[in-house]
Amino acid sequence: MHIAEGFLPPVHAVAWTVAAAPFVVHGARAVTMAVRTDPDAKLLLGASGAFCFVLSALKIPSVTGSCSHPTGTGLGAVLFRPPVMAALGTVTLLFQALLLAHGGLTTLGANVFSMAVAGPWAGYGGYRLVRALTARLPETTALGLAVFTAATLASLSTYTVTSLQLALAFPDAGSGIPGAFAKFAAVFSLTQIPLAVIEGLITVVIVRLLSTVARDELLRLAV
Amino acid sequence: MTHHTDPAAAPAVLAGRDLVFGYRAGDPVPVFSGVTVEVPAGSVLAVLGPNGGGKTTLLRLLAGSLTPDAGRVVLDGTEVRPTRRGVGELRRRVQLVFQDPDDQLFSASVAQDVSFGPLNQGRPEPEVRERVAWALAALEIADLADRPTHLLSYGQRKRVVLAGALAMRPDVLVLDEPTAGLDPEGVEALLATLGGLRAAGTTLVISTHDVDLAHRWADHAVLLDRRVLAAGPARAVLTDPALLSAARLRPAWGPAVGAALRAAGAVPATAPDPATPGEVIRLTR
Amino acid sequence: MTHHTDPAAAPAVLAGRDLVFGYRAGDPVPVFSGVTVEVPAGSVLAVLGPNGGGKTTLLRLLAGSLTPDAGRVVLDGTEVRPTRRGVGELRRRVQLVFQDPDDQLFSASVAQDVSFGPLNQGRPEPEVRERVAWALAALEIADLADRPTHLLSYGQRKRVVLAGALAMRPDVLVLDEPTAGLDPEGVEALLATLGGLRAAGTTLVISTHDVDLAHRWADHAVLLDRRVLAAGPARAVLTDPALLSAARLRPAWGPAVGAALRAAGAVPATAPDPATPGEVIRLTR
Amino acid sequence: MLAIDAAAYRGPWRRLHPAVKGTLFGGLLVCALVLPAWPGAALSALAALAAGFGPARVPPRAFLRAAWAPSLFVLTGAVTLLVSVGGPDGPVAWAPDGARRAAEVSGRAAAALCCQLMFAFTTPLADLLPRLTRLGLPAALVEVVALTYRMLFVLLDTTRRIQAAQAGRLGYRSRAAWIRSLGALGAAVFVRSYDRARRMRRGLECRGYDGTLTVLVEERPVRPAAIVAAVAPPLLVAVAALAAGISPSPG
Repeated sequence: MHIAEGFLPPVHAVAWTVAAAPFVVHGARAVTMAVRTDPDAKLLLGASGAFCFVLSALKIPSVTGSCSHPTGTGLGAVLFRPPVMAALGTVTLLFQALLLAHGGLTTLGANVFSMAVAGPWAGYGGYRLVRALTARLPETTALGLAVFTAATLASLSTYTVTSLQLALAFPDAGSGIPGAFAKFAAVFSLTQIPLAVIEGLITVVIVRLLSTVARDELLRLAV
Repeated sequence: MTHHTDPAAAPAVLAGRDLVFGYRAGDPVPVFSGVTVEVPAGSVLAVLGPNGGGKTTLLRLLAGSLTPDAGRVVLDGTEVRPTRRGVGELRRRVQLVFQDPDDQLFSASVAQDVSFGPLNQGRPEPEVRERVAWALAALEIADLADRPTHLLSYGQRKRVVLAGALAMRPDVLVLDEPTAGLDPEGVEALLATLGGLRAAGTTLVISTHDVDLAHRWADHAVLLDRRVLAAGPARAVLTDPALLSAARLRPAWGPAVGAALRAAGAVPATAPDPATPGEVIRLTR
Repeated sequence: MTHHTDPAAAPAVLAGRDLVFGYRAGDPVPVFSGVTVEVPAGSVLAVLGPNGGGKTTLLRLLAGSLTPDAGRVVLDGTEVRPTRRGVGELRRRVQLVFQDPDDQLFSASVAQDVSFGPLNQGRPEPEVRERVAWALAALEIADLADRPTHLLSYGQRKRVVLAGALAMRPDVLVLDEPTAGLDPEGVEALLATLGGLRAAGTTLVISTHDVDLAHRWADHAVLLDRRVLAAGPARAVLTDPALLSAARLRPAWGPAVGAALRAAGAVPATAPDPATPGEVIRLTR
Repeated sequence: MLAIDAAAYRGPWRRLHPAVKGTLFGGLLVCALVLPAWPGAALSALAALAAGFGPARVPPRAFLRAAWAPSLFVLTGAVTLLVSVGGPDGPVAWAPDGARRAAEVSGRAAAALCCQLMFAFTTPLADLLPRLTRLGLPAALVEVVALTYRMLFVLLDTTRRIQAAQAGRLGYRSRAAWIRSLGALGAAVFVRSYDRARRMRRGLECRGYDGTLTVLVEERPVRPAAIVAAVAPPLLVAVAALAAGISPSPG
């Protein structure tokens, strides 16, 4: 869920940029380190960035009939880890703003915080947790559950953080920030909650297939 | 436009009438317009033309993979409606095979990939299984069924993709540059297989810029360079050097050599054109 | 192995001796072994063979893009050491152009992409700028200099990659299936451009399975099917039907037709083989 | 392939230095955000549209198509400002001043969107990316971003072809088939992206790749006159909006 250009008051736009900055700088440093140790990494990271962009440009079936896109952040976090995902996600969001008009330039910081920081971390946390809890289950089931959790949780937390960002910017006249949060969450839940579930299912299919056709790559990425 | 009339042609199982297509705004490829083609049932139609002339676009329009901006696609005499249902029926009966097999193989194993279409058609499992086995047998790749798709050779992948299309039991098989990237042996093997399908009654549409292949193999030919330059029986369309040069194609060896040899008296005046250099070599022995 | 001796051949600028290469474990392509080829300076060498026969592997070994498991690559009479320095020198002087242009285009701008090689050679900026301009002009794509790569056609991208290789001023240009995917007009245009480079003294190595192309265009030919089946002057190697069939290739039209026409008295006994069907058509007019 | 990108390369403003376009549309964007919404945002939008559809000749249809999705977000977001929940007037009530707030927020956002889109429609990313190093970003990072840009078109092309092939075999007919198809597509694109990276390394090695992707960027000097011309419209908008704010509003 991309906050459009100009929707946030300037003070909020700046504040979210400041909030996202340390994560992005950390991610950028992780990327630079990876590139320095292995020249191949540059091309693989470029390809991964392109993969993230293409993933987020897919159309997925939604209840409202409007066109919806997966966030891809849960899968990205599992494949590339949240720090790298903070950098790749920022690049994806920048390209989405300039190539597709999804999200804005002044709202880039806010969108990075929800989609390239909060989403991946929540998704990755969920993935690790489920992996730990299902260590005794057969690998396919355990991996499927963990990946579903990661993708759904990443998508849902993105949606929650965005609603919160909007609530902070536009508190309700009567009930303040909690009321505004409830309003925004309710309005966008119609599209976002089913989307999160569908994204979870798609991501399971992706990882299942990858575990047969791209086992080497997954091992390299330590999934 | 040159139209050679063809009294012997069967009724068209598939046709495009006055098709217009312009890529979405901003795309560099310009419009393709007023294109009319007829695909007679049970025959082979070759679509020839230069790159960028619209061969792939025409094939995709005929197979319901693109929607024309104007004009109609007609299936068995009935206009295809641009609805979910109409396009779905067109796609089921007209199967398109793209040039690059890697764009069409997305499952883990060969059998899984071939079952993709029939499963989407909602066929019951035993029937799907039976269709997969039949399609693999028709392409002579039954032994590859359990192989992972990414470990196959280029020629094998081309065959798996064809099997995937065939498993939908289409009436018309549309093939974009089916021989591209194959070596001579691969081309001959593929043509033998396609010959089997043709004999079994499948209508074929192929695009190519190999005039020799089209001349040897197609019943009808269309020359396309953003519009139809000529259409009619392959023999007539593909032996006219002026037409071919207008379509920026090279004349075929077969008819040129046949004519020269007949004129020189090297073969009887009624001898057919040679299809391969091998036939010419046998003459001089 | 058939070796037609070729007394007129220039000394080899590049050679592979007893090359052995097996793809890494797990890959389905088997070993390629004992391959020896000589690339005479200033000539065109065609490498022909079926898919999977090792054409691309040989080209990559010769250009330093793969390291042989055994055997030697010899540049100007000196063996290439498998060191950074040795391979670097080989790669600088022998430029490989892959079949798929997207394998070598990494920049969004054409001029920037072409500047990559000369910059890596440590050339000063004004010289790089001059080389880029020269390479683009040689490929007749000076007008594409600041076009984005992703909005170019396939044929244009092929030219940009060639310009990128040429800007490194190599002694040998190695082209993997340079005509694949081009239409007849594109093939002729590319051959004209390559003819210019050849006339200017660049040694060319091309892989193809188009025997007609090789016969018309190459000075020397190697038939490769996991080992060298024949090597020698193109005219000798490519007119021997038994050899071609051993390499699973089809004979060329040109020599077959030339022989038949000469035998029939349609042309004088000293007439050369026709290079295109157009020349045959002109005969019968 | 992507309408905004293609238009940016083809437009007459492509030759202008990105800094000039950035100054013009960035300045107007700031005006839309910080000036009083009426008439500041309206004037900014007007100026951006006039520049974009006028001399920059941005195709209007492509512009509208691109503006559609973000406008939907702005409208949905603004609608929630109309009502108030859990206040003294009951669980759901019309928010006091809600209409004015919704109008202001959506007006500002619409104006800002126009500025952003006009910048995107006139400035190719390929002109922008090499200049990111000027902003102090590490060269290695900028190279990764530039590679992402190049590769995304190759992958997007692949994705569209795979999707067309799946649709041809009825892969998007039902929701279950859709999910299955998208999953297969995602996996295929991942494999292809890694394959692309490997093949590109192989291709670049032949041209002397040793870990850095240095290219020669043609320097285009920024003409001071152009910068002055780009500063003028935002400045005029600001002066006009502030003047309108000072003068007593009619009624």
